[in-house]
Amino acid sequence: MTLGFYPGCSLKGSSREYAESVLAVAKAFDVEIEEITDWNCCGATAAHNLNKELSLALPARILSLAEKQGLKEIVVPCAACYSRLTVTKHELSKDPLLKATVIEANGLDYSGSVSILNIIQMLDKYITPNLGGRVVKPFDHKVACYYGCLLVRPHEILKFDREEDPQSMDILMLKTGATPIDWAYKTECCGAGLSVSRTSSVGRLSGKIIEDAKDRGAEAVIVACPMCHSNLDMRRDAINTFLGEKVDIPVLYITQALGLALGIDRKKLGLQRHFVKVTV
Amino acid sequence: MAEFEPKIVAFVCNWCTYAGADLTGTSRIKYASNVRILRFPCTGRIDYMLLLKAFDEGADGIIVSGCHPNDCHYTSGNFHARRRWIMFRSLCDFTGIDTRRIKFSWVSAAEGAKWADIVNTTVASIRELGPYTEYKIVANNPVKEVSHG
Amino acid sequence: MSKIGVFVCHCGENISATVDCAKVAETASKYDGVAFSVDYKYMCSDPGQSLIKSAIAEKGLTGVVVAACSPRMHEPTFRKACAEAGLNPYMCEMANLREHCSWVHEKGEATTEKATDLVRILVEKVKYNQSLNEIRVPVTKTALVIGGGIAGIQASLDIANTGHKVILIEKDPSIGGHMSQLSETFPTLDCSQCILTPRMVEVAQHPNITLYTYAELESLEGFIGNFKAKIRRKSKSLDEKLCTGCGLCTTKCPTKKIPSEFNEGLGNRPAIYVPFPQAVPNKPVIDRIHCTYYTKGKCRICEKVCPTQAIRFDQEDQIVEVEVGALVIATGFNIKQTDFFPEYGYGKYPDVITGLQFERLASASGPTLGEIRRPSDGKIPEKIVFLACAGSRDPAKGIPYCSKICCMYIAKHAMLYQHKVHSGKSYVFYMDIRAGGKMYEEFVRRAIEDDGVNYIRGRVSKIYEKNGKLIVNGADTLLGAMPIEIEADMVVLATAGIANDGAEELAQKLHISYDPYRFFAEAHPKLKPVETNTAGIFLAGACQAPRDIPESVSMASGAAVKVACLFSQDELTREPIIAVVNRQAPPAYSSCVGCFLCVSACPYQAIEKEEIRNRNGELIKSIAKVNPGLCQGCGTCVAFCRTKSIDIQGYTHEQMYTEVLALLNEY
Amino acid sequence: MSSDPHHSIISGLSSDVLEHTEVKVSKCYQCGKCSAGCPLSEEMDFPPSVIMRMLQTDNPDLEEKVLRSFSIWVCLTCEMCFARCPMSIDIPKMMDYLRERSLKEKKANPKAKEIVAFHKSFLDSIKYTGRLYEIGLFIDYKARTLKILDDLALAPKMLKRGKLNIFPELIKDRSGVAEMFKKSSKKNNT
Repeated sequence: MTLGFYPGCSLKGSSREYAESVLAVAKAFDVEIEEITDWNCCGATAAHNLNKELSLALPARILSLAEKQGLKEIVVPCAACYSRLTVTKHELSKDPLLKATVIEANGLDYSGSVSILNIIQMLDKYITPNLGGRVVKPFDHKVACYYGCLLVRPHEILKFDREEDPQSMDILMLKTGATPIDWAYKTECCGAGLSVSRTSSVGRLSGKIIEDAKDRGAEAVIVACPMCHSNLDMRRDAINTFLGEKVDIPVLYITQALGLALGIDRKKLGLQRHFVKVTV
Repeated sequence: MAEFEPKIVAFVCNWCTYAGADLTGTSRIKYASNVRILRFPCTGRIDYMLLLKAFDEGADGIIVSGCHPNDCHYTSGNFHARRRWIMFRSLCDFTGIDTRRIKFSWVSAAEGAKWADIVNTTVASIRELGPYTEYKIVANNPVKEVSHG
Repeated sequence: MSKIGVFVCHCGENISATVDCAKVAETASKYDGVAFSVDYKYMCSDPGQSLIKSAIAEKGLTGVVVAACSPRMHEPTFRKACAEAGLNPYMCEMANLREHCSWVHEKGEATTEKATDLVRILVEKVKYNQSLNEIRVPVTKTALVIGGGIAGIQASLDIANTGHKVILIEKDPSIGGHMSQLSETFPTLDCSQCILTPRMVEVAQHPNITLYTYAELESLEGFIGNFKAKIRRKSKSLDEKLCTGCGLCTTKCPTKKIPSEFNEGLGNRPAIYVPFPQAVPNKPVIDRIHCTYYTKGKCRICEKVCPTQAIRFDQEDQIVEVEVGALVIATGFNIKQTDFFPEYGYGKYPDVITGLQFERLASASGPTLGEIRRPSDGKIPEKIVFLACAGSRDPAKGIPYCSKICCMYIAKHAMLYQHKVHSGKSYVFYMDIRAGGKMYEEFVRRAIEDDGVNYIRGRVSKIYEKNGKLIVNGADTLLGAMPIEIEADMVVLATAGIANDGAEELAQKLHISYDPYRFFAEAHPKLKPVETNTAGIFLAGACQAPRDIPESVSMASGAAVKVACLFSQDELTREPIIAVVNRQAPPAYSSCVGCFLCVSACPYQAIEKEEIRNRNGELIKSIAKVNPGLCQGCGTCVAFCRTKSIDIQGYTHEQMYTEVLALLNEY
Repeated sequence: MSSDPHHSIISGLSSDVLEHTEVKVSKCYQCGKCSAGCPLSEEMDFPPSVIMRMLQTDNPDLEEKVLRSFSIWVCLTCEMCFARCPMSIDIPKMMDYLRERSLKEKKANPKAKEIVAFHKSFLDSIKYTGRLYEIGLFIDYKARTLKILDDLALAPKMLKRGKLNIFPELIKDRSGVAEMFKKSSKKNNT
């Protein structure tokens, strides 16, 4: 079966290494991946902050395109896009009146049949069952798995992992040979959408995350969200300003860490694109 | 011509609705005098054949009322009554008995005003439906026995 | 031929103001079978009652209809009057002319007509009334008390002191319950063990009390005054008669690292153990799940060292059957454990403990001999945080109710901590302080004002561990919800009080109901707080809702009085409004065909199978039989019966059909 | 929820919140757990539990303060409050509604100028291209806020690492997306 792929805007721009690593890992396991044709932006934080209807219409268009393309299942590596798409699907299925206003008004064909996977679910379904013997360069480091907000909350809708101290990434990293640490900031917010408009807040919020990871001896922070990554990686100057010291723990997408363990070329995983040099 | 005064029989339980109707009295709330209350220990005791008997004898409307769910003096009699009512209603629908003429409700011992309200609305709705003359027609022309041969 | 008397009451003007009472009486006098009909100003007055009595005597009445107020008001009055005149009281019926007629309708013909109808209905009904006699059942004057916590102990002692026999069963090896685990008690700070243990000893020595520890209720049959209970006495692997309680076995047992239930997992116990030094009885049991002999087939050291050869490895559970007249349920409560709280670490931080664990730390008999020390490293905490409402008042966690006891014990904990660790700082996060009780509010104020406990109004969002400290993230809602972070050494969660394990199963065995939170349901929230809806079964203590010690004790004494009232009579009498299955002459014996649909419909398990046998003992027929002791007279079975073989006295088929006919034929 | 039997007794902003988000502010018993866990509580003028309290009063002055607050804009919708709320109150959903309402009534807090500008620039970017064009977003945002110097060093670094597209990615059905914007903005003031 072909797995649909919704990259979202970040994976085409500032976080292209995430897309690169996702595709590299998928390729290594012969998972057939097909990008949704002519996809649009999910609307992200901006849309649901300012305009509820638009925040549902944009993801609905994406899901309807996937349906049209005959896809039954799509992977959405960006946690924010994953959240927007899943929430939209949930809201539309729960409220027929809302569905009518959003779907019919915009002339979309939408049945709600596509199932949506986040990156962990995708890896757990297609990659880890076949991992046996494929880990050639164990990722032998202490890692802090950082889940952020949108992968696990709101649990009522996403129904993924547990809300406090989630474990799915830790379990996955364990299989790559890493040692996940027990830490306190797994699901604390990094500052997300305030990255540009309120960089100081991001410096503080992301700073606390990096600080706790450092204090507990993490050699890398593992993420599954481009927003988390850009805040923890690209905003490292602001973070270091907040912390008053230079902390150079690298931040890796889970697919990058997995890729390294599988022996995939660093460049193919886009590690050179990081702001904080990936030394692990 | 004088207005049609329906004959309404109320089958009520002793602990909630009978006491509720007592409270209507002590509160001096007035209601239509077309209703006659028959007292049962519990709605669970009410054999629905009695309802048919009442229609047969010329009743125009019927009220069945007992304790609210979970408030039954005997813990579960009203649940049995409700379950049997659901069955009985579909049986009535099947045989052509007008179920609009049967009002099934819960009235607690504290709901004097609700009792008056139920009587009044039932009287009004039965008055609108007119005398129940069709019952005799239905009863005298039973559905032909279905052969299972 | 019936001779019925009709007595129409004016009730002053309450009825006569809108109903023409004279006309009602006159119309009634013309009904078939009516021998006497009269109206009178006050039927319930002495002259009114005399009127009825003399009419019964003079006219030889066989039935009486009093048309007056609601039967719920005066039915007993008039039935008594009839009985005094020699007429069976159940031959008297009341037509409700006041509440159901004169008070709710305007004066007029229609109202008088309705009154006439109501009288006619009952005149016709009473023709079918039968003389009934009150039901008498004997009473077994022994009580069964389930649960040996403070409530069960109190109830047992109170009942036993009235001179009646008591059987007390307790599932654990010792009585004492949660109270025996407590350090000091609010609001007086007297030592829990000091006030409890004398009571425990009294139970053991009381001549009227039979104590079965390590025992549970297996099944219960019967009804008020006449229960039959089966009790499972779990095997202690010990001959209690031989055991002297010397304790040698417990010191020599090689399996020593079993978390002690009594110490809430903060200390260890061996596999053969006495739960605590003051246990009653002070004799050990073998925990077969952990004992090396039972798990691996080797060891038997206790058997070798026992000076009286009291160890019995092959001892089996024993079922004891007892007959009792009443039960007191005092099975207590439990608390949520720390693993119930994801945001407080799922129970993974050893220094985040429950209130009951803190009791053990503070108790002189506890694992730290009363010193407040961290379970993780034994250090004395410099900063301690107490969290009220941990799980309570939390619908998202499925516990919307207030656990009631926590506000007080938290104040006590903080106070005890301050008394023991003078340099320490204590914080209490609370939502409201619920200190309703004698000297309770004063107690909390003492904690705040005299002992310097820091009360912060707000719930804690998260607790995590860092560098050996527990970081507590809260907010002070009295300071505009200002975020507060405390680096604590220890956190005590006042976890929600919940129904005990197995509460549902027990309720089902007892045929009593329970609420959505599995606490046992009282028969009436205000007026019958210790009764259940099964006659003869009473509740005491925290099995009904979270309760503190004084409340549990009062409730237990209340339940004991209820039992004593019951036992004050040799026989119980009840209204004969119950179901009966008809009996006919052979060969039919009864129209009952034995489908037993009624058995499943009966909410009281009052219907049994009766086997009819011939002289040779061969089975002829199985029919239903109503146990008059259990039947409450709801009549649900009557409506269910397919062959109309079961009927309810006072509301028979005949009577109810007659009422319908009488009403509509002239309506 | 219009079917709610208590609907009629609630008035003002809290009743609008109920209608649009199903959030019943009266459910809040002011435990403060949301404010305790909120990562941005300390940057807010009114922490979440205080916003709830203000809405509970039905006092028009306080409702006005809510709509003009900085809190509603600095809220990140991280959902922590909702996850831990003992009464399961969907505060993030309520915040979304308050933001929309605040904007519609032109009451957005001046301190939130950059935040609102960023959101608007973001939406504008996708309005025309269907996907986010990051350089366009930056330029647009800077034009709106006049924060020309901020993050100046970031773009070249990103370009060097291949993290920025010089040209926007255009989707084919741009008119379809633009139409969505038009339809939804008729009702909203975005």
